[in-house]
Amino acid sequence: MAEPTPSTENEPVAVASRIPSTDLLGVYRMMVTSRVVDERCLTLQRQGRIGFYVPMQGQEAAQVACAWALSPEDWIFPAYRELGVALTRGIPLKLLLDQFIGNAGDAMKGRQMPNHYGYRAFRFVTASSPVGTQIVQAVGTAMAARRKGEPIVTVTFFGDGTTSSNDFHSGLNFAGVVQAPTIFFCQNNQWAISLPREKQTRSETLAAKGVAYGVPGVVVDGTDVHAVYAAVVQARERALAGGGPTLIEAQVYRLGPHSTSDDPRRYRSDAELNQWKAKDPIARLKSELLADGQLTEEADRDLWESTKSEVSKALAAAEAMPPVDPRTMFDDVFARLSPQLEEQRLSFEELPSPNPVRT
Amino acid sequence: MAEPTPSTENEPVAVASRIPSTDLLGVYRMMVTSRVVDERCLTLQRQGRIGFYVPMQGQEAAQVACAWALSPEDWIFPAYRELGVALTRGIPLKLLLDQFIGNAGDAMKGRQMPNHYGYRAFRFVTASSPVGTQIVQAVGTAMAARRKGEPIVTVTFFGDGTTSSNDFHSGLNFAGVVQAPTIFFCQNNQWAISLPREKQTRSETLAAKGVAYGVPGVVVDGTDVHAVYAAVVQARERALAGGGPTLIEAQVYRLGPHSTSDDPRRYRSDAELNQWKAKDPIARLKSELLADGQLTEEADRDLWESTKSEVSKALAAAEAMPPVDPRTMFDDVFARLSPQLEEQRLSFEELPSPNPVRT
Amino acid sequence: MTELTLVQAVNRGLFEAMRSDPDVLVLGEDVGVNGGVFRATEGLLKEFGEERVIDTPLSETGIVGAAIGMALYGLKPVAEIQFVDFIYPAFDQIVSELAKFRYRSGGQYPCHVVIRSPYGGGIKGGLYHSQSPEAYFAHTSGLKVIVPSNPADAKGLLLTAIHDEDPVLFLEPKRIYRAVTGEVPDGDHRVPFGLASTVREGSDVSVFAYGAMVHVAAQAVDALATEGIHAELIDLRSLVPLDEKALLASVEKTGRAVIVHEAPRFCGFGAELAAIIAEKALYSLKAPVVRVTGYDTPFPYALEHLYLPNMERVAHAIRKTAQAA
Amino acid sequence: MTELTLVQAVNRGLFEAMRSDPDVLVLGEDVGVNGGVFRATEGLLKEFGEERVIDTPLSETGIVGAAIGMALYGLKPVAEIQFVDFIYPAFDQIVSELAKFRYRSGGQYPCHVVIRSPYGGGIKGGLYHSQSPEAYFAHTSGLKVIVPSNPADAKGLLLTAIHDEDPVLFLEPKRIYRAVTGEVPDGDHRVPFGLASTVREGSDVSVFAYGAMVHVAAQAVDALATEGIHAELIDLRSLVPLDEKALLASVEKTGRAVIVHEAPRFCGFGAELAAIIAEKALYSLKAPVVRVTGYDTPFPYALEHLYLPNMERVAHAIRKTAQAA
Ligand SMILES: Cc1ncc(C[n+]2csc(CCOP(=O)(O)OP(=O)(O)O)c2C)c(N)n1
Ligand SMILES: Cc1ncc(C[n+]2csc(CCOP(=O)(O)OP(=O)(O)O)c2C)c(N)n1
Ligand SMILES: [Mg+2]
Ligand SMILES: [Mg+2]
Repeated sequence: MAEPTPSTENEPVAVASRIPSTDLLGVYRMMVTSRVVDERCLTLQRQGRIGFYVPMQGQEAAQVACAWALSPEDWIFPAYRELGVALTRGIPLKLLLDQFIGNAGDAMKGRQMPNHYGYRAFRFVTASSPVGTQIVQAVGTAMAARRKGEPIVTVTFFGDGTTSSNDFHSGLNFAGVVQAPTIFFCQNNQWAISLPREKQTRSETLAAKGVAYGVPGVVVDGTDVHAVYAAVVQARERALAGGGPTLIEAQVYRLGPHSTSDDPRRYRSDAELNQWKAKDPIARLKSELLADGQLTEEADRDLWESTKSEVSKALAAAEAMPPVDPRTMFDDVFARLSPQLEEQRLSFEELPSPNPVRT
Repeated sequence: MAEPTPSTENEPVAVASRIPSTDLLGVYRMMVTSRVVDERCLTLQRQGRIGFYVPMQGQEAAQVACAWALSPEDWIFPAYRELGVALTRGIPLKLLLDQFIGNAGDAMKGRQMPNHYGYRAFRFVTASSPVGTQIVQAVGTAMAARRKGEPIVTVTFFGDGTTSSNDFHSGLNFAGVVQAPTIFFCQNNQWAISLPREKQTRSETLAAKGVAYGVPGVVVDGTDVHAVYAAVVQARERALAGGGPTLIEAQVYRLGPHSTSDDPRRYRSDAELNQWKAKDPIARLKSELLADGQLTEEADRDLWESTKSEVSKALAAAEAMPPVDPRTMFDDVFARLSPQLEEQRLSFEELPSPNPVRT
Repeated sequence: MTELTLVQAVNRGLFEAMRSDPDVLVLGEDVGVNGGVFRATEGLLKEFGEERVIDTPLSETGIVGAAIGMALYGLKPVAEIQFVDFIYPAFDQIVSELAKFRYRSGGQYPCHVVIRSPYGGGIKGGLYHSQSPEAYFAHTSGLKVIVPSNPADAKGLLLTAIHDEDPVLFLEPKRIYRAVTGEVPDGDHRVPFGLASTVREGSDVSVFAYGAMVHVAAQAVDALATEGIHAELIDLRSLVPLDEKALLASVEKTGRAVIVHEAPRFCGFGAELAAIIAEKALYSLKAPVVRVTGYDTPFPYALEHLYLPNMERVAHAIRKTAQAA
Repeated sequence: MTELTLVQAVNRGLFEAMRSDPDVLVLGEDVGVNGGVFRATEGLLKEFGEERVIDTPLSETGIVGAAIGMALYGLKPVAEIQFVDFIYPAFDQIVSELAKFRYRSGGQYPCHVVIRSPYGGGIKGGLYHSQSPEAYFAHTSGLKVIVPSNPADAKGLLLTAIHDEDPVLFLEPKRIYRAVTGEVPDGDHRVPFGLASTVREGSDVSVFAYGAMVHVAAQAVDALATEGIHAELIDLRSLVPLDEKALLASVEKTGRAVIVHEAPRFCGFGAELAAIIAEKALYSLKAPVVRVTGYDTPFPYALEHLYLPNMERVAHAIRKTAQAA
């Protein structure tokens, strides 16, 4: 496995776009929250309290710093692993937990697996499972926003494996041709389930794929919040100035399993894992904060504790929600129930046991 | 429109791989044959003697020189515009005309539009219409040949527009990863129907797209038989030596319409056309042959005349063929007729008017 | 009212929608300067400019994917797929994304894209310029599937599609793009979805068709009238939502049903019609439900006149059905 | 004979084929070192090496496209699509290429690829890990579509698929990958295509199912036997080619038909079965043909137990059908 390249390519990082010192603690808090939620959810899944989970440990710096650099007006097109982005966007934890449970509070109405969420009010588009589809959609939205004269960018998140998808190809190509104000944020976490980065593509870096589309590519150390932030700020400014899209490759590592269905020991070594654990982005930012006096060990402990109890509180609230109403199953296929669906709903309601146990 | 770049990129053309002087007249003959067939078919289409036609004028040098550089054992995955490749491969003209007519002699059994042909004996794979699909198939065949220990390459042909297809992306990426012995031969004829090259992609050259896959890219002047030949020979040698795939961009121009359904005056200027007509690849090679004494004006006239009468003879033979047998319609869906198709064929044969006129 | 061909009616519908609503835009291959390979978008670029009439790179994935993104933001994109045979690179975006966006987001992200595409045989297009894949899309929950058979419906259904709130696949029978003309209302003419239209009234057999097959079936029905067989011909127009009422009412009246479409029979759209009849009108049936369709083979070039249901085949089936015990 | 789960039976089938024929190879996402996300390819890499067990980049277009190229050259690739929900990026290669290669080349280029893929609901997979898209492929002329419901058939049909000459889509009901075990013949066990199997004999109603629904239907049939309703349960196994004879013979015997599948109803595979019955066994029918299926919505996560046909729903439908006048 390649180690993360700490330098950027093509684009020098302007020192001016380091994360403002006064923001740093906020960034750190978001990263800690992500980690705490992530760990709790892994436990919840083991306990059968949620059905499935996709952890993101190791990717906190990349996600939080990227989201931090955006305006709340910017549209986000996530994949399924963007907890840090969601939290930084301000999506309430309780809402996310409702989704993981699939209860009556779930904005997705219990229709999707955990981690496949979206919230229109937060300009965070509902994720699907097929990888990559969001990439070209983000380009369409950017074109629409520009046509409407609204000065925003769209940002789409995806992994190293997803650069092989059809939608990566069409998305980058369309964006290059129309100079769409889109940021392509690739979290190269070195693995696509069991496939290592170097078997995914022979391209030297993933950022280099931008060449094929006339789209500038940047490699950043995704464990370094400043580098990520700077790259995103710069890409955003370029996009808003009419300079077109940017492809950012944030080099990170997925510290956990691909999902709760995955056992990474089948395909990667402890040595590799430990090497990257030593670069834990949370530890890295903590050192910086300790060094410049914004944080003490004690304040840090408090932060983790208070975050944990916040999560517990949100979880209790989410678990107290009623289950999703079965009759909603027929809604939202179309704007209005079609005659055919109306008939199906009726037959459903008239079934002898309206809520039979699972067979 | 960009003018053709006469130089190659990345790869210097070894002088050793110029087309042998003794082959040149053969190459020229193939180019002339292509032109004569092409022009005749345009006429046949206007006369209603064939239903449709895709001309290739302007691309003769690229096609013939490329095919000339291959071994007959190499597998060819064409698109629909590869007449010069087909003829150079040795596919008899009469067979091609049978296909254009869709008669009983057509190896495709009258199932495909003109120009969508293939001949297993010539290792020339039957083309389909959806652009690009052949690209990744060629990679699979190359992998298979290597696995079987057979020292051949696969060569796939496609246009500038087709670099935007999903299959280009997956084909180049797979080939890079597995180092498949495949040559990706892109004829950049500057237009994808009405879309000019520069609106197709912001990539500086099409060859540059190889960077995204770790595949070497080469730009050649596709009106120069030597440059094309050299690039293909070199790519072929590399592939056979285990050095993996090459993407070749041959810069050419489609002198005629996209197809007989197209009117290029709707979208491009006479000035552009005339500029490229002045670089007609046939005229270019003719000058060279005249200059070095291999050809005289008189011999040239004879060549055109004899080619025309050859074409007329083949055409007469093809037009004398009976129509395709309607009962063959049900064959080759599966290796053997399924019960369901057997029943359908029976009901077809029992129809009151077995060969009704078209409604 | 203006006398137009079907493709002209589509063109007028696009003009009408784009003039009245600045959020409507058109994108696809060759739709701009070339006016579409069938000229359905002719003149749009000149009037509405490059921002609203977008010539895209050669990628159906990109066309539909970008259209989805535009729709999420509130535009009303009308995407053209040059031939429906080339819709498959966009299949994932259509089936996984477009059809499911509203549902998967709990109603937060409606995604109203219209996909227009010429479909069907009869123009000597062979395997890859003749297909009728409507069943794939009709089976995809969340999509509406519309097929006009005449110029007035083409314009009226297209305008309804563009102003609908759901994704619509709008299949245009290219064989009758120019072969069929008719009076088309000017202005914002709308034909509602979910309503079949009765092309011929009759009492002996019900014939269901859509697209170009309506004309073939009409010929057959008219020919049989001279034999004393009076078939009712219903043009479905809207496959999803389907006008089940019209379907069942006609079968209840005649007790006999013949279904005509170009697509292969097996699991084709006709299967659903037959299944609905077998489920809901069984006791009215006096004869087996018969399907006259393309054969279960790919679409052949030289033999398309034999592959496609033609007047004789349809008439034969109606006659047999009318005479069945 | 060995007692195996369904997924183990698939695995044994792959071992058997690869041992006996060096042209057989496996490719897909995570099929190598990881042994497949469901472990269907476990152990293959170790025995057969990287040339025959190929971990591919994340592109279904690439997987199927490359497999086609291999098949053209004479290999027998078995491609895995990780979940059938992710088959759509390969749809163009499957529908335009794989299914049509033999036909379009006039028989010159047979193209024998087996595509294996887990499908169906019941594992809390939500919208995108639960779909049953068999109707799309059954409607595609040139493809065979096979769905085993038990370990012995899984191995036997898979071996038939790998040694067939045509492209085969092999759908594995993942819900019963481990939930169902059974005795599986060792060695080169083959189950022929085109033959349905009778799971329960009965005379009152015919029930047709495939995949995981065979087990749900069997529960319903068994429960109803205690009420004195004797249903016949037929496992279709092979959707294309379909065992029409078995279908019609059973309906002719019972005069009543209930069709069960997980996919949405509209234009689902059940429609074709109903249509065949309405066309060819109409005069035997004593009751409407009933379909018990997924609803015409995308597949819901939290409500999958209500979306999927369950024992109660199937029993209800059989009972009603048995009692219909
Ligand atoms: C089209 C498609 N194919 C296969 C899958 C199954 N799958 C889910 S995630 C994944 C790997 C994705 O890797 P990457 O893009 O690197 O993202 P990461 O999971 O590492 O964040 C695969 C193969 C899928 N979701 N979609
Ligand atoms: C998937 C697909 N979409 C659209 C088309 C319609 N079409 C046929 S050729 C063509 C342009 C191809 O351009 P290019 O690749 O440059 O090849 P050229 O025709 O110039 O040789 C298009 C859009 C098609 N055949 N396949
Ligand atoms: Mg990854
Ligand atoms: Mg071109």
